[in-house]
Amino acid sequence: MNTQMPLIPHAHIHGEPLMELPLDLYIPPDALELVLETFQGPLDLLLYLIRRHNLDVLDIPMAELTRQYMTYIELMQKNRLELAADYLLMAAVLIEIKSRMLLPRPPKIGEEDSGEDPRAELMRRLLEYEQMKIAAQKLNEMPQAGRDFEIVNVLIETTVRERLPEVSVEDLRHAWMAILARAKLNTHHKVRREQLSVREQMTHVLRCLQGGEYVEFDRLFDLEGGAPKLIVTFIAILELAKEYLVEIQQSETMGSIYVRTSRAIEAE
Amino acid sequence: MSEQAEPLKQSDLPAPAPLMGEGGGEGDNAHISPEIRIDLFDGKMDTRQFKRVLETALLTSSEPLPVSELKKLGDVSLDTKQLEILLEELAQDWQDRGVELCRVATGWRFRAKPEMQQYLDRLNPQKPPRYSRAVLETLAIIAYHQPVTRGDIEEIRGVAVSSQILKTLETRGWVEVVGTRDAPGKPELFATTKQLLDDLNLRALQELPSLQEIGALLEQDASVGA
Amino acid sequence: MSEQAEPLKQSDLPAPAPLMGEGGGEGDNAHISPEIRIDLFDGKMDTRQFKRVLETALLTSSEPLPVSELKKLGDVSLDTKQLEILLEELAQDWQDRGVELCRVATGWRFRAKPEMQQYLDRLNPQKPPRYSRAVLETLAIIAYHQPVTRGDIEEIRGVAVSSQILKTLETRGWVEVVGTRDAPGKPELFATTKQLLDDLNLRALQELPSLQEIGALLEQDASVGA
Repeated sequence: MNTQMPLIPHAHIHGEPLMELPLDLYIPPDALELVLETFQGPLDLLLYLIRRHNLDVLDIPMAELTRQYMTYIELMQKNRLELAADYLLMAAVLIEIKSRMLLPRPPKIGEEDSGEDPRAELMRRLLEYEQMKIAAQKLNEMPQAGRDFEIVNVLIETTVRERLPEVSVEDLRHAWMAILARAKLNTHHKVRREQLSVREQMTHVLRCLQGGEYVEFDRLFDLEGGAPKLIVTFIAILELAKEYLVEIQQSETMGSIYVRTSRAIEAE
Repeated sequence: MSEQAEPLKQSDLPAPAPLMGEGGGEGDNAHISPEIRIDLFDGKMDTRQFKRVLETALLTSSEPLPVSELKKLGDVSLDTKQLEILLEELAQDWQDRGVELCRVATGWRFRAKPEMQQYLDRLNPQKPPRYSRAVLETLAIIAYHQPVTRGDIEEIRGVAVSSQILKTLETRGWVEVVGTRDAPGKPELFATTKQLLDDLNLRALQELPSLQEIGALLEQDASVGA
Repeated sequence: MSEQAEPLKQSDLPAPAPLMGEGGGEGDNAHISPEIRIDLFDGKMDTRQFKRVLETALLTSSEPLPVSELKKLGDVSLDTKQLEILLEELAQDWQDRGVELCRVATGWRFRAKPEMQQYLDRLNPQKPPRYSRAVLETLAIIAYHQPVTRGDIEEIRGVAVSSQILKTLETRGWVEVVGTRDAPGKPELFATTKQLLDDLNLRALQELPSLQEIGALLEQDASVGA
């Protein structure tokens, strides 16, 4: 192919004539989409062009690079591929740099960018991007958990003995104080302060009567418990009767007294 | 431990694995039966390397590995019996460690020995759960006012008492129905149980802080607060 | 108690652990420094047992365990240095196996050696998805330039960075928002996590390939290309 080319340089790079057309410039249109996907953006495309054509990042031939870049852009546009705005923006940047390089440098007027290479910013960005591009590759080459090595994973059979909440006497005291505190706020509600032992005994008596049968009055008393216990039990039975929780019967004077729950009466 | 992988379900009973080898447990494959060594040793992977691969696969798998799967690890094909001999050897190599190799219904797996649990628990001490205020107040009311109906509790607390609260206390065995009140709807009467006393380490309800005492404390609080 | 799994052999109690065992496998604690042995050996748990517990905890933990956690495993208190000596010994005990003990960013953990992967892949041929170049470049920029805003990343890459890319990295737990920059719009600042380091089996960010190294490659590339 080369041999059929006229020996007229296509371009001059660094004063060297470029005799060869970049062979990889032609891309079949249907592959363009792929090409677009391959590049991560205009910087990536520029880097590719630079590396592909052995251009020097630190001394970019702007005319050549711009031409190559524009060829891609035009190709893509011709094929109606939707180009990200970033690509078009880069085209503008390249053209601007190129034109600034063509202009004779204005004599220093104390401008901030006077004397600076118009390509400097582009070169900095290209190098920075390339560095990250390589860093990304290197990161990807590092062994990754789950992909390149496995984490050890030995079972522990946590014998899930279910943890039940603990309650202390203190907790109950606090709960009760909270109730009292609230009760004080609405004074019409009266919270009785009673002998707990009576309450407990009421429950005990109710349990004894749970069968629904009549139970002999005497048998509700625990003779071992001493006098206080007997009194408490007696008060408890009275209290239960007052609350209509039990029914007390005596069929004849001095006869046995029987007690049963109101529920048992209901069942009859 | 934290959110340990996925829970593994193993539905069935294990096949008791016969023990092989004399259990001296020195080098990795010191007691491999010679036939297997020869079978495997065709230049690709020797038994020592194969056992190393087996061990690694079993240590890294979150599920038990069936023998059929484990066979895939070898470069040469092994029959089930050969593989099981190697697995049993491996189990034996591990027998003095805190982790053991077991055969379960769905395959082979490593697991921590139960006796290690006490140490491993030190890494993630769980805070015991707490009952809600509603549950505690309900319990207090039942304890101090028993026998009480749900209505009574609601009246004292000033809010509705959900069935869930009573259910919680009943399930815990701290509260039970001891009768019904002779009133419309025959409301159930709740009382506390012996179990509650046991769990609170009390001999009788009277050992609970007396209401008088609490009342006094409250007065104090109120005056301090005022 | 034990539901299904039946250990091949199980001593119910923690083995009384002879001081210098004939050792299963690699001779568990043959090279423990004598001072530590004395320190630990106060009748509660000897070093052999402690190393067994350490090993078990590390084998069963789904996350790397920091030294501060590992200290809780002992009956007696160990200082960091003593513990690290034991961990190094444990690592050494394992060096010929398919699994190795490593120190990573958040602590110590066992992992299968990468060379085992070829075998393990036979069991589970599904590979986690490879990340796109866009994701990897974004990750690299965050790793090397952190903390950075999305704008910074876009500036370096020269293209818009989709939310999806950042989302992917955040979901993986490799990247997180660590604050906002004091600039209009209060852009979020992204940084990499310890999880990333753990997943790459690294202890610190400095263990990533250095930019100098990458820079050198760049020059090389250029000169090779030229």
